[in-house]
Amino acid sequence: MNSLLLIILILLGGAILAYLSKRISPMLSSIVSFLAITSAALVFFFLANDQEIVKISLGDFVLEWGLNAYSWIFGAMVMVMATLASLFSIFYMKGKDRLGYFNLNFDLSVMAMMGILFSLDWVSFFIFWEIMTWSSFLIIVYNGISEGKIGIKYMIFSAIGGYAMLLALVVTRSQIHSFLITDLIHSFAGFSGNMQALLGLLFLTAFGVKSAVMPLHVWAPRAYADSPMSYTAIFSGLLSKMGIFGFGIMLIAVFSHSVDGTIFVYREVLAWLAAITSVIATFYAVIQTDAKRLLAYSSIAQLGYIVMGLAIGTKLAVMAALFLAIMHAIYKGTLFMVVGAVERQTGITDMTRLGALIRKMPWTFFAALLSIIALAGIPPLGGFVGKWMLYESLITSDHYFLIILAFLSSTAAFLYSFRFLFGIFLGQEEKEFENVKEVPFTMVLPMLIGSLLLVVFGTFPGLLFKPLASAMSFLGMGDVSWNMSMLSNGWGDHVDTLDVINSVVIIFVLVAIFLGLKNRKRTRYVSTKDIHTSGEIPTENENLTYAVDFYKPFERAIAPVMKRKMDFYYNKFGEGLETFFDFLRRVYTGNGQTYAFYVIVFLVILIVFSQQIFF
Amino acid sequence: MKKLLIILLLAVVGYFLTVSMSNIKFGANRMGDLSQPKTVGAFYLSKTPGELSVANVITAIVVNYRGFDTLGEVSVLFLAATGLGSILYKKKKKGEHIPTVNKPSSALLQAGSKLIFPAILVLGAYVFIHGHLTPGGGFQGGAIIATGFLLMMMSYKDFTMNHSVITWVESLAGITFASIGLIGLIVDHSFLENFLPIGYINDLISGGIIPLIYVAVGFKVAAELSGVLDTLLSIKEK
Amino acid sequence: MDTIDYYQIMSIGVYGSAIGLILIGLYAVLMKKHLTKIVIGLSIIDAGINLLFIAIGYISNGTAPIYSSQGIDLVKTGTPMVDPVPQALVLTAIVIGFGVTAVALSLVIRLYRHHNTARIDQIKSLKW
Amino acid sequence: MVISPVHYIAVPLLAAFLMPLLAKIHRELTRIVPGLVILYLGYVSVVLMNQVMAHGTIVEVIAGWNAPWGINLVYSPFTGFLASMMTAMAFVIWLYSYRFKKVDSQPALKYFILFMMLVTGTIGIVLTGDIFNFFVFLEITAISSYSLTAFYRDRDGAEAAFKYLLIGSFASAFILIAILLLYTQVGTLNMAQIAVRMHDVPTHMKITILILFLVGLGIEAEMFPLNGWAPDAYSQAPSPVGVTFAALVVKAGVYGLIRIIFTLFDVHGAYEYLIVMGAITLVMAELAAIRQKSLKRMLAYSSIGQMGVVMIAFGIGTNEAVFGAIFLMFNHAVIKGLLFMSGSYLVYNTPNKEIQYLSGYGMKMPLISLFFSLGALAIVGLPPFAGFWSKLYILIAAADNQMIGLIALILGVSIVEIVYYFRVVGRLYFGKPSKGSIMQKPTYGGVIAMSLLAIVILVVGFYPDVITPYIHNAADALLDKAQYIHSVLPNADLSQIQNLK
Amino acid sequence: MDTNSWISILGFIATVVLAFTVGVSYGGIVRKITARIQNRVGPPVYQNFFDIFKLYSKSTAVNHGWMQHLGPAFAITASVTSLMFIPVLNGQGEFWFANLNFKGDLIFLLYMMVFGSLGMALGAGQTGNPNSAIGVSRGLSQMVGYEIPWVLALVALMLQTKSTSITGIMDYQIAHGTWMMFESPLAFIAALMAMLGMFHYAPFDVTFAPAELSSGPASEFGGKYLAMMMTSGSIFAFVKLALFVDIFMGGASNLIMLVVKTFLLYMVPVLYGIVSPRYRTEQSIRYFWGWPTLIGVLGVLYVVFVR
Repeated sequence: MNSLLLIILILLGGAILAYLSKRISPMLSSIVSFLAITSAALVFFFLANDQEIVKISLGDFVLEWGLNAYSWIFGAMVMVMATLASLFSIFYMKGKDRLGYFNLNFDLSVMAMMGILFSLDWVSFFIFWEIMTWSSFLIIVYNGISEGKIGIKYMIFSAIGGYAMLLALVVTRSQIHSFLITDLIHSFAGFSGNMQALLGLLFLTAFGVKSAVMPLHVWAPRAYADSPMSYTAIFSGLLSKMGIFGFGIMLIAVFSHSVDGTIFVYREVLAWLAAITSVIATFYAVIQTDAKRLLAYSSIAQLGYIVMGLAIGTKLAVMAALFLAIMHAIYKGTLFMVVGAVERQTGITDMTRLGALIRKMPWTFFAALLSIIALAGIPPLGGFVGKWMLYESLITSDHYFLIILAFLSSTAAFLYSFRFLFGIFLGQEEKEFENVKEVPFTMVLPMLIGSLLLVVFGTFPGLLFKPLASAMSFLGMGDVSWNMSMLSNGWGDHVDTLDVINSVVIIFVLVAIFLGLKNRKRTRYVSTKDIHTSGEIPTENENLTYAVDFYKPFERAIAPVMKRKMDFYYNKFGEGLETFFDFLRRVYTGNGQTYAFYVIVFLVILIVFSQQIFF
Repeated sequence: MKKLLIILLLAVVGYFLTVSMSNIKFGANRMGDLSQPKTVGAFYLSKTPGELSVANVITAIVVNYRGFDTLGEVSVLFLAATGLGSILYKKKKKGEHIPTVNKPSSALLQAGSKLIFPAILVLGAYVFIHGHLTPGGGFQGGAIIATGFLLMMMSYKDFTMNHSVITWVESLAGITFASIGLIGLIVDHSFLENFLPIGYINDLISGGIIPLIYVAVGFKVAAELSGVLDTLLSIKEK
Repeated sequence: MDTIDYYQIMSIGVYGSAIGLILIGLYAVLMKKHLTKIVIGLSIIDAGINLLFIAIGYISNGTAPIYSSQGIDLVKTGTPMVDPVPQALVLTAIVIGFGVTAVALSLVIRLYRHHNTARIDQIKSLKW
Repeated sequence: MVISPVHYIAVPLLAAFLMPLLAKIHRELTRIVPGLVILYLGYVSVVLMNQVMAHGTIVEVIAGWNAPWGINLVYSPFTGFLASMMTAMAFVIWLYSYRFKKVDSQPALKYFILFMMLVTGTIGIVLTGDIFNFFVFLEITAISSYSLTAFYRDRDGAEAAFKYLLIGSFASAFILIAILLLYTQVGTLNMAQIAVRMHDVPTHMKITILILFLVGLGIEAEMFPLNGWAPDAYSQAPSPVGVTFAALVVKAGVYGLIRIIFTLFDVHGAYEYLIVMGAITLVMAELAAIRQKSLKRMLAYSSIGQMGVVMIAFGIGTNEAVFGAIFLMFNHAVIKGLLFMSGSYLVYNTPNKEIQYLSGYGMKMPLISLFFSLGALAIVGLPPFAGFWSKLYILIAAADNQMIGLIALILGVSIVEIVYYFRVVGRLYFGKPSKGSIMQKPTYGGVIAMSLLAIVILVVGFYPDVITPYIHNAADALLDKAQYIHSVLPNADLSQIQNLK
Repeated sequence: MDTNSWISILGFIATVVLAFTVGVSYGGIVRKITARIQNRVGPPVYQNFFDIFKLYSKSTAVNHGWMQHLGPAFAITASVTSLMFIPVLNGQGEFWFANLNFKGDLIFLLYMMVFGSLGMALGAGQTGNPNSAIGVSRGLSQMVGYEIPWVLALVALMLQTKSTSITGIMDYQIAHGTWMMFESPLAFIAALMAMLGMFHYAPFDVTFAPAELSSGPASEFGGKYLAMMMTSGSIFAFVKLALFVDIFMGGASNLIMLVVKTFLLYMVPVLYGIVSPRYRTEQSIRYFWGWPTLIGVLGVLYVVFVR
């Protein structure tokens, strides 16, 4: 049997089985879901190859699925992270209602993502795209937070994106009479300027929604934050990458065949939008008090970098973007799992109330620490590699002001990175969390695997460069040179990650040895109340926690930028529309005679204009 | 203001209808040559005597050529009666009788009604039995019979229609119509097709199934109209 | 030529009254507030249309389309018969009109029961 | 007895006349007999569809008079498809309405008679090849609809029915005048014959007649601004009747409209008229729907909106577009049926059938909520459900005709649609049901009916090829005017027939 | 291990010692100068060495967990690693202080320097002292402020020299026989203004603000931890100065030049600080996003359009 079809069927079957097995035991449902994803992953890694083509004839359309270097890299990312997330999910979701419903949609989302990656034609692409949309919608409303408004917002924006894509693809078909993605790639350059502009705009809108680019991002923060965390791990980590996947196809493969002015403008505008997105989102992340929201905004910011890289479109930039995309999937997945673990153990994710969990959940903290280091882009972990390449590509391609925005955003990212670690794991102990324990092993394991991957890819980025290079040459960027641990830019500057990691590790080990030698005598492990307070002994109830308005000064400094959220304008717009609709529907007055009157009026209009309408 | 607007609108509609009708010359012969009929009217006029032996062409059209319409028409009546019954349905207590009129009518009317009622029934029956020969037919006859019942209902405070009988009559009449049609389908492969000898024109027994159907229609119409009147009249004023 | 004038006058009379009936009916439906009057208006429209139907079937000097004796030869008699089809159609239309009127009246009764009024502009609990 | 299209009409009529007598034998028979009759019609559909697919259009002559002299029924791939679809939907609705609400035997008898006649009427509209017969069936449909709308004898039902009747009477008046004028011009009532002779009719008369038809049938097809009655009737009629309206009655109206435009007339501008009016209908209906508080009313507006899309697609008039339109008609029947059925159970006991009381019903009524969600996903055209394919076909057809603005309009309105459907779906799946909300346990018939529809949605969604061959033939049959005329009138002169699309 | 390796390791140790010595001495000199200006006698210049060695010799009694240990370790690791990647003296022949400098990339260095701050911040965070948290919050916020003009200045340099590595920029200066501070003066001014923030002297000393926060992040550290923090601070000071000298002032060809240039440079924030009051955090952020940023932008535009 064809392994691609097998993967989709395993996931689909897993979804249905998970739904049904809930009747036997809720736990079983989660386990079934995990097993389905794991076996799909095994099939993907050991059986799937790019020789396989699935052709399904549906209606008048032929759906074609296949695997290529570009989709393989995304597929590998999806399969690994989805496996981790579903493993995490088993205990995270234990004891919650409607697990069948949850696991059904979880598996369907994963299936849809794999489907998107396998699609060689736009119809199957769109089908899976929309399956992904509604299955994720159903999970967003699963938690039932905020009266469904966020679900609707998500759905509206997804619909805008989805329908933009639908419009684009039917227009494409009317031009080239084919739904194959490769056909679009080859014939795009031959389209008229207006057609290029239209299609470009539509496709970019479509993918922009999922990757939360500036004016289309408002659904994302709450949607990420309000879903169950085991799902957000793939929602933020992977679903958004489908937008990136699409951007990759569009910006690299399709647009590169066109040197038209509009497309160039699109690229620049998109890059700027992405940069602004990342700055604003970072600012919002900084002022959040809820860990989930913080990570949600952070995701938007990170996606901004990735889109920026793709929009710039030089080899280095694309490589950086794709590398960052993978890194983001890993560390953001891990971080959302961390928040999930904290939420499961303490019941809250409010950073103003949490504190000092490092003492209770050291492994979780360890995973969080590594992921945060990667997120902040600090060497030597994986995040740095991506960021470095991105900055180098920006500067070598003369985007000197974009680099400032990128730097601003990534510097401000240190603020929330610290806030996240500090708010949850460090700081003062809180009484209500005295009895918190570390999460079970099956939850720790995926987080640790995630952080391990970050270390590995930070040291040997070449492990990823290799498939990325072949993916990029598949997309038509020609040969891309890469090195196992050497980063280099177009001006001939290098960073050797192996050197970096060597020196960091050696120095760190030396310092640690020194510390250990120095510290032979056992020190007393004291509570966080036992601190320097200028001679005063704090009482039990004294509040020593500095958590509320953590970055107040910063907030004050950036206040002019934060005055109005984009949300505000959308809400106003929505209200205006609804008022208008309300006004319009008053034509249905409820009086039967009025309706009769309309009929006569309509008749008279037709009579009067009959010569104009019919001939 | 609204009145003016509506009058204006209606003026446009009226003008429109007038202009349309002005193209259709009143009294002009649009049927064309009867010997080589091009229009249905001409066809019916020329074929009826020979092929159906029915004197009244309209009856031939209503019952045979366009018998399907008539079946629908009968159903419409049936539906109207049923719908009326369902809309005005009220659970009756056993033995309860709602009088049609509050005051008993005068003795003269009562006596006169009694006298004239059988005559009306006979007239109605005559009209639908001779539907294929003379003007009139099932619908007209049925309507006449229903007026007889209306007269009785208005004259006598405690005149009641037997609902069971009405049901039986209308059902059987309807079934007859439909069955005759289906027999035609079975015998001659065409619904409502004549399968009886057509006889001679202007005989009472002629035209094959046409008189049969018209009698059934007559009964049905009579029963349904009476039923409708009964339902409408038996509503208690608030 | 007298005959032609006669038919023109007739056409104005017959068509005019039919169209007039339709318009009167429409006016009643659109302007009258009482439900029963509206139903009457609908009936008047029907009547107008039926009249129009009969009118278009008429042929100058035509007789009723009923054969009076056996074996009549149409061509020989010289007196044309009017078009029978519109008459047959009118028969159907009348019956249908009756059915609609009956249902309408029953609805009027229902509405009056529930709303205690028969003014159409006061019966609009369903709107928008 | 040879199976023939006339069974669609004759058998239910016979059964309807029989039912008052059967009711005297056993009360349950009044409920069972319609089901059996419709089941039989289903059998007829299967047999006839196979014949049609193999040998082409069947023309059934009534009373032995060949066209154009007598009335005939035309069972083409198109009409046959619609009739079969209506039969199937009628069966499902029968299952659903079987003991839907506890009513006395007498109203139950009347309900089922009216329901069966409604089905007969709509199928008759589709099958008949005679314009006046078309009118008669339209009236059968109309009168049974009026009666059924007011079936619960409550205040709002009667109001809705009266509005429906008022506007419906206008429709029949206009259509009647149109038929009258048409008869004076062509001297025949047979549609094929009319189509042949239409060429000789003066243009201004053509337009006059067309306008009257368009207004009259526009009312039945729920075209804005002629559709004031529709939301009221949909929402106040008993739920199975609401389903019937959406699945059968409005389809018949649209059928009439397109039969007039596609086959009878050869007037320029009619297709564009369809597109424009369809677009206006779509926009107005969907905009009205988004603010509805009552679930059934929302569904009603949504239904109107979908009919707008159908009209647009027919107006585009190419083979793909017509294919998409017929597909959408089918999908709409199935999906809106499911939505009405499940929606009715959801709001069964809520005050004013309002959406806001539905919080948390997903937990209390999991199956019904699942059905509703499935319907919602399908109706807005999300893959992999049935609604997606029809939407895709229509959009492709529009794109092939360079109607990008139109596509944008349809999609933009679809977003509105998504908003109000997902509002409900979202509400179903969160929160807790308020205290005192009583869940109505669905009947077995209802569950079976909804399951059948859900299965159809899934099957067509995953494998549209089960239905597309029929729809392809249907589209071809509708567009091929000459073929239609030829099958009815084998000797007709086809040289003057204009095919505008 | 061959000889070269041993030499590199010796060179590495020598660099660390040099950086440490210079950094700590400058600290002492600053204390002395401050005292003089404030009309005090002040501690001896070598006081800081004493302090550090004394602190190293102390043992610790209490701890708040392993992050507190790791914090200073991170800091030292970061500072020493950064030092490794900086060309202390220009010219490739000087193997004593060469280390890994040919791989020293500006962007990498920017991030490496943050690593130290973050480690310290985390260590401070675990102690649970609110003063530390406040200090960290302020420090990080302020960093967002001064990074902008600083990066703008660097971007101007990179664009002009078409290189992102420090050696590349130095080679450019040698090849053109000029200093970057004259080549793109606007960038230099912007960088200089940013540097005021980097050294955390007044008016940008809210982070440690001894009187307010009991020296902020460091308040819970004592003994060797404090010593390590001071060590890393000193090395960082040297790293920043050396970097500045390398990219703006043509580097130093020998140790004397190095000391002179760095000292002169160091005096800028010191002297500016001594006469300044303390800015609030948002004030300093606004300050950095005001004139320095504008000058930086002009500097970039100057490079792009004029050069």
